[in-house]
Amino acid sequence: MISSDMIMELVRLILYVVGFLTFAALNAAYLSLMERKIPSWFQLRPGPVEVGPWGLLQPVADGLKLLSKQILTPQGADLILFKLAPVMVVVPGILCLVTIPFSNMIVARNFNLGLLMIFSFGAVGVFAILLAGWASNNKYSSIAAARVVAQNIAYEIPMLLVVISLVFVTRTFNLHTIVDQQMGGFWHWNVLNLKASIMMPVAFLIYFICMLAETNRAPFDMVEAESELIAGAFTEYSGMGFGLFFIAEYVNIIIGCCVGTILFLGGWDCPFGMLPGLHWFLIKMYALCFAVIWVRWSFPRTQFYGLLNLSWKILIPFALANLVLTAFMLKLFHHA
Amino acid sequence: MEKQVEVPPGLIHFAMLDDVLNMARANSLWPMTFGLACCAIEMMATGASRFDMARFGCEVFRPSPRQSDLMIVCGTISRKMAPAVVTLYDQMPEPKWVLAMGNCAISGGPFKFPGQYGIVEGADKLFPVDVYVPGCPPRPEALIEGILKLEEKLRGKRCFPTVEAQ
Amino acid sequence: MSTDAQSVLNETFVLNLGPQHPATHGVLRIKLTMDGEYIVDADPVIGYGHRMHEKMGENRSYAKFLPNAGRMDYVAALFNGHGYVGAIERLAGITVPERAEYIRVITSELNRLSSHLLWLGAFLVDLGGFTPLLYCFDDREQILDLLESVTGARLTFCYYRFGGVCNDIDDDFVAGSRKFIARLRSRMPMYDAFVTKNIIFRKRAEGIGPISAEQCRKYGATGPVIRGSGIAYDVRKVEPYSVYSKFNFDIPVFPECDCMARYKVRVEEMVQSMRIIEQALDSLPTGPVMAEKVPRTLKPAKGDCYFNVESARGSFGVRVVSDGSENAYRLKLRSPCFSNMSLFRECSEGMLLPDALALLGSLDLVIPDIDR
Amino acid sequence: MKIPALKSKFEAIAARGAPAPVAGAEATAPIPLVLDTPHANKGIDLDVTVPAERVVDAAKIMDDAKFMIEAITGVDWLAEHQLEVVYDFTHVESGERVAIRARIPRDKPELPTISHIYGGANWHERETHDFFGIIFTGHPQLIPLLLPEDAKFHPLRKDFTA
Repeated sequence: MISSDMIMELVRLILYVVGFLTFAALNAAYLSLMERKIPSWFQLRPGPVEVGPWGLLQPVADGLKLLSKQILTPQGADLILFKLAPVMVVVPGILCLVTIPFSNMIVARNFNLGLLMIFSFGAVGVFAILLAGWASNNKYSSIAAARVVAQNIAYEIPMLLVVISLVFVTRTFNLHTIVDQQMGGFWHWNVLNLKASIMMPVAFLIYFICMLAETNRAPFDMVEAESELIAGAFTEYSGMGFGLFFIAEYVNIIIGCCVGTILFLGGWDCPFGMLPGLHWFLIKMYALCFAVIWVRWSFPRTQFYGLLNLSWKILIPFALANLVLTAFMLKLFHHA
Repeated sequence: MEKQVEVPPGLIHFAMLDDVLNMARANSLWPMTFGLACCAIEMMATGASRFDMARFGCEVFRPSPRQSDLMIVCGTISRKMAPAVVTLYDQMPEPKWVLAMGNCAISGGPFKFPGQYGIVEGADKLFPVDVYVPGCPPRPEALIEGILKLEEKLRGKRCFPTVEAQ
Repeated sequence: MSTDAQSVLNETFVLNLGPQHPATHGVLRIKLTMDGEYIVDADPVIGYGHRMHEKMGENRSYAKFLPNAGRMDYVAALFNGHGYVGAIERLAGITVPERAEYIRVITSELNRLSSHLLWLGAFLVDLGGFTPLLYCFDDREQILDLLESVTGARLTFCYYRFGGVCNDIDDDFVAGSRKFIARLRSRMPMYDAFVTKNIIFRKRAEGIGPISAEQCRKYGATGPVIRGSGIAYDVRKVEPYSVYSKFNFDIPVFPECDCMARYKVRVEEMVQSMRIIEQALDSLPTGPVMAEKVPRTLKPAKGDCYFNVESARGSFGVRVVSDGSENAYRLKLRSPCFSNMSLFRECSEGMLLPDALALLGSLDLVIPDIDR
Repeated sequence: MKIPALKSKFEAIAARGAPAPVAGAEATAPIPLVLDTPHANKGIDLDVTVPAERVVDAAKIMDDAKFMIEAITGVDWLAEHQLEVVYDFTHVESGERVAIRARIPRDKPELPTISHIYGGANWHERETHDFFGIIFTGHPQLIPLLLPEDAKFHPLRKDFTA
């Protein structure tokens, strides 16, 4: 009994899958180019310019080269886990994209629990890096694997606390609804929703810091601490195995920035209440991505204990305070 | 270390695909972060603002040999270091290239004398070398020219103009 | 790490850091015995860059060894040249014309600036910040342009000769040096704002890697390491060589003994170097730059002597033993990095790996200088 | 400033220990030999020659006077069939330099270590061992430092051929 609805649904599904894969791959490729171009502007140099016009073919060349590289498996590595880890790190990242509303119309699946789904899939990536580090049979990778678990657990907590306090305000996990609530200009956005909690800007800052840490970006790049652990958990990966980690890193950044845009910056809403749409969403998201890259090239790496101290001694107390304050203010002023 | 796996030659060759792949490889030579001696400083200078290797897409210095395509042997290889250098070469995945930077990596340079006990007289005593860049140390321009020569070797033709000496 | 915590986790493993590792600046290898991320024992294994300089000093004539001097500590090559020619001049009793000494001081101090700039960038790379390196290299290239115009080399300078220098400096060089100093002066506040005041940098450098004054004495650590531990030992002041006694400059000393103190010493030294260069340029005498009657083949009389210069990394010493022939009988090169590095094992005990790498970076090591 | 006081201390070493007769060596200078040397010509202020077994005492004198260890090196006197070990010390405040020399026969190149007094001597002694094959008795880790781990040769000996 194949109804036309089911066929339409199938077509829609395939279109979205193809679309998301393209989106993820293109973003990873061109963010990696931006990762090389943007710092080159900070650093008084031209950056990649010779490969294609303005260096635009650079990611293509890199991708093709990585695809055609030999894939080495180190002796003593856990074969199955070693090969599984790069896949495991990319798949949840792309799955998260399913529930993100890019505009009023463009959303693959409008779940009621979209926010929860993103955070639960986001947690899987950590295990993939843990597996990669452990399966590589390399001491540097093992240290990096141990670090990534400690780091992600430490930063998951303040991040979720911030998100919970936000959910208090929005009263839904549905990302589409969350954006809808913020429509009508930047003063309606959650980041400036001082009526709900006067600590909202702080909450956004905590979210941004946690996002940097969760995506293992500098100054919290303990996993790939280049001057300490060679290439961290990815030391033994060659060719596209490494390429997948590379893609996953940028996909995770994209998701982090998407969620930040949706939760705090009003999604596809225009700051001045005109012409809402996909373009505003992308502008906000890429602005956040730019900030991520900016931070990376401006700061040295923190120490590991500094990182944990920041989470447990500063971010978690602030996030908790924010949670309590939000709950209190909601009860007091909004009779929730 | 692990045995080097011989990469079997393809049964069928696609000329077009090979061209494209070689073009991609030539434009994405990721060198290994690997400094042996004096020349390493000039290698750093080549990556820095004035000369900027990044223009040609080869500034991605990978600290792990597994992710690098190009080994720039920049400096003297001592006999104590030689096994480690060979290991690093073996750890790099195919296809890989070696650029011998400076006289020491070419022939032992100023440290070669009768009765020497400490150095390997040239990187090509240990593994095949694709491009030799002479100098002690070579200027950054020379290293960039060496990388362009390697691109030329990969693609079979040169896509950047040569500058005639004045 | 406290002792009871160590007894609970009494499981150590050996981590081989190097010889190819991004933090070791070359071919240093450290055999680390680790307890988690804490270092129980760090045994540096050196010699991967051993290039037989001392053997070469014995089997070639004095003049033929000159290029070697620039290839030991190649980041600060002129100091090695200065130390070497100074020792031979002392042995053979050659007096150097005053203009040549002034030129030596100017070029040496420019070299010190370039070396410290390189260190500043490399130290930040060790701590995970890449961008400052590019700014430091930008400034460093200006110095290299100046030095290239007189020495003909960018890195491994071989400029000093027995009895003077091989090229006289011209007005362009003098003007260029003044212009460069003005430029670097204007950029120092930028480095201060972006590096010294950076909170992450401060957290990573302050209180990290303590080296006591007593340890410095027992291990012979010199240069910014000993001055970062509160001892004002600088060969330029304590036993002035060349014409350093004619200039007015301070020896920066910081008593905190940590990485931050060593960082501050080097930054302050850059300021002092600029002062010295300006004074030397102002009072540059005229005259020849090469002593007359220096024989083509030197044959110093039997005997030995010792000569020290303050290199960018510490006290660089040369002990020459002559048997009256045209080759040195024995040429001992005392490199500052060797002594500074030997401290590492004692100091890194119980440190975290990233902190130990910060300590390693703050020692400013040039590996072929250690291995010679 | 401290040099006269040091001089008498070094002379006291000789009073306590008679010079060891060196078999097969040519006539050597009386030990210890304490020489004032002009700093401007020699680069050192005091040139001391002590018997090989007294280097530890000499190092203690240097340590008490708060001198810093600068370097340890060897010289191969092939014609005299002897090896000389030179210890360089510097005072960090006054800049005075003292060189302590000890001569040992080439057949039995043994000398007590001073690495328990000066930690930095550890590496210098290992280097001297590498280059000259001088055995520092009591040294905690006398394995090749600059040469490969399995090196059996001593390149700076005058009769070395690769």
